[in-house]
Amino acid sequence: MPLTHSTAVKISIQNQDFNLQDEVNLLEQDNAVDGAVVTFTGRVRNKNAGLTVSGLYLEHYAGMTEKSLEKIIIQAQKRWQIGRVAVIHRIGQLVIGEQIVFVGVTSMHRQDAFAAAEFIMDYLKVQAPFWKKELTEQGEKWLEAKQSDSKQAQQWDS
Amino acid sequence: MPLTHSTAVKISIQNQDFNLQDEVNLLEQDNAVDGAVVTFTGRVRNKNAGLTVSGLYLEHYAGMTEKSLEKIIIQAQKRWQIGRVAVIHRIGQLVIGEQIVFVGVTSMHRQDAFAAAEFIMDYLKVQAPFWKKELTEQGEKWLEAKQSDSKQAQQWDS
Amino acid sequence: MTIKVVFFAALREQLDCSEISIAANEVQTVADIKTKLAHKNEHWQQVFSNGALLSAINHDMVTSDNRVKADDEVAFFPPVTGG
Amino acid sequence: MTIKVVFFAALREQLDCSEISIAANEVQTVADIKTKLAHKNEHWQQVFSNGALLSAINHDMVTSDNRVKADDEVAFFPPVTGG
Repeated sequence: MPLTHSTAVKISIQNQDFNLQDEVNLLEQDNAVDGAVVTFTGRVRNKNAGLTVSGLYLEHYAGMTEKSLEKIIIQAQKRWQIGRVAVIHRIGQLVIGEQIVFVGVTSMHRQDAFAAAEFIMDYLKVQAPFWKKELTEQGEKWLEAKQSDSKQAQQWDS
Repeated sequence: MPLTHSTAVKISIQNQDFNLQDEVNLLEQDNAVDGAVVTFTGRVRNKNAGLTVSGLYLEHYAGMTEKSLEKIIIQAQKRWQIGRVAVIHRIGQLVIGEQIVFVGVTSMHRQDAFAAAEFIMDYLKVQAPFWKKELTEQGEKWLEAKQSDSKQAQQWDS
Repeated sequence: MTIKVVFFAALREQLDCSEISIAANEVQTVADIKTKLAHKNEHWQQVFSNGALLSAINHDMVTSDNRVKADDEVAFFPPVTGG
Repeated sequence: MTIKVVFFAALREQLDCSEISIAANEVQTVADIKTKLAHKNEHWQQVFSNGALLSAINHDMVTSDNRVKADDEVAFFPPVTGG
């Protein structure tokens, strides 16, 4: 579905994988003013807290997820001059190396695109209701939230 | 060509387009430690300094381009804990909306990937020997360097 | 006149319950709901003694002193770990 | 015993020249080369009066007081505009 200027924000919570080039093309479709696109992609790592991880299970709170992401994006739009934004987060079962999350931001100015993409990721990490359960050699284990993530999000207030 | 740990840097000056998903997959191939990937993509805009632009011609100084990009990447590797880096810059004739430049950085920590990718772009803008000639409604015109780009690069020194 | 209360992730597994309904006239705030749930039995009491739990009303993150009313959807869950 | 001097982008077009060879024993620094080139004729003099021009020796950006020697490749070009 093409993004128009009135629908400059795409939020998708999905099981299936995404393709970076397709997402960036969508962000830039009929959008010749924004010369800069910054993306963040998070992948399933093979280690966490010293344990070998074989995969992840991702749960979310449908409805609140979308609402919290919308609020984060609106904050970013107020802070920086950005064009379009896409946030994709996968849920369900994922294996090592698979893509988990995508944030893409376009702008006329690369500084704004970099800042907004990092801001959205930092707030997604502490405000969007997703939970990861790791499948490790010692069985299933819900991930603990990291204090470093809270600090990282708080940095934007200073 | 797969990137190995001993060849964690890819620099490519090329005429042909690139595919973001392919580049990110290459950066993450056999690289299960780096869960974060940040990319920057620059595209040909339709306007510059009030003139409608129909396309670009990109020239570079072969040999010096690669050397200058290597030096920038080494600086980034010293400053941040990053994994792999890819820089692709297209040369020759490009039309509106086409991809010009790609910077991709992987890391265990998203902050490092964001900072390094932005740093590499900021220095590429002022140190890598590329020149753009714009094809506008008023004919061909070499782009003037922007002072804002010099200031942006100098910021990293403070 | 009820309030729908939902639980997620580790909390849902610990309680072995994803949703519960409580009478709206028995509680005024999120804290009241927590207290009421903790009084169900020793296990629930222990689970709700976790000070790190977060709460939301109608999909907005709130603190314990926020007021609740009939037909609200109140959620409790552990700190989030997405991204 | 020569030095290869190369020009790029707008500078190359203004000079209508992409490469020139000069005797190594006639110059000691990048500034010497610039002065020598500017003395070719009025047009080159005007083009090289542009203070914004950048220079490189063997693919490394340098300033005008850098020394040059035989077999060096010296480049002059306008401020870069890639990315």
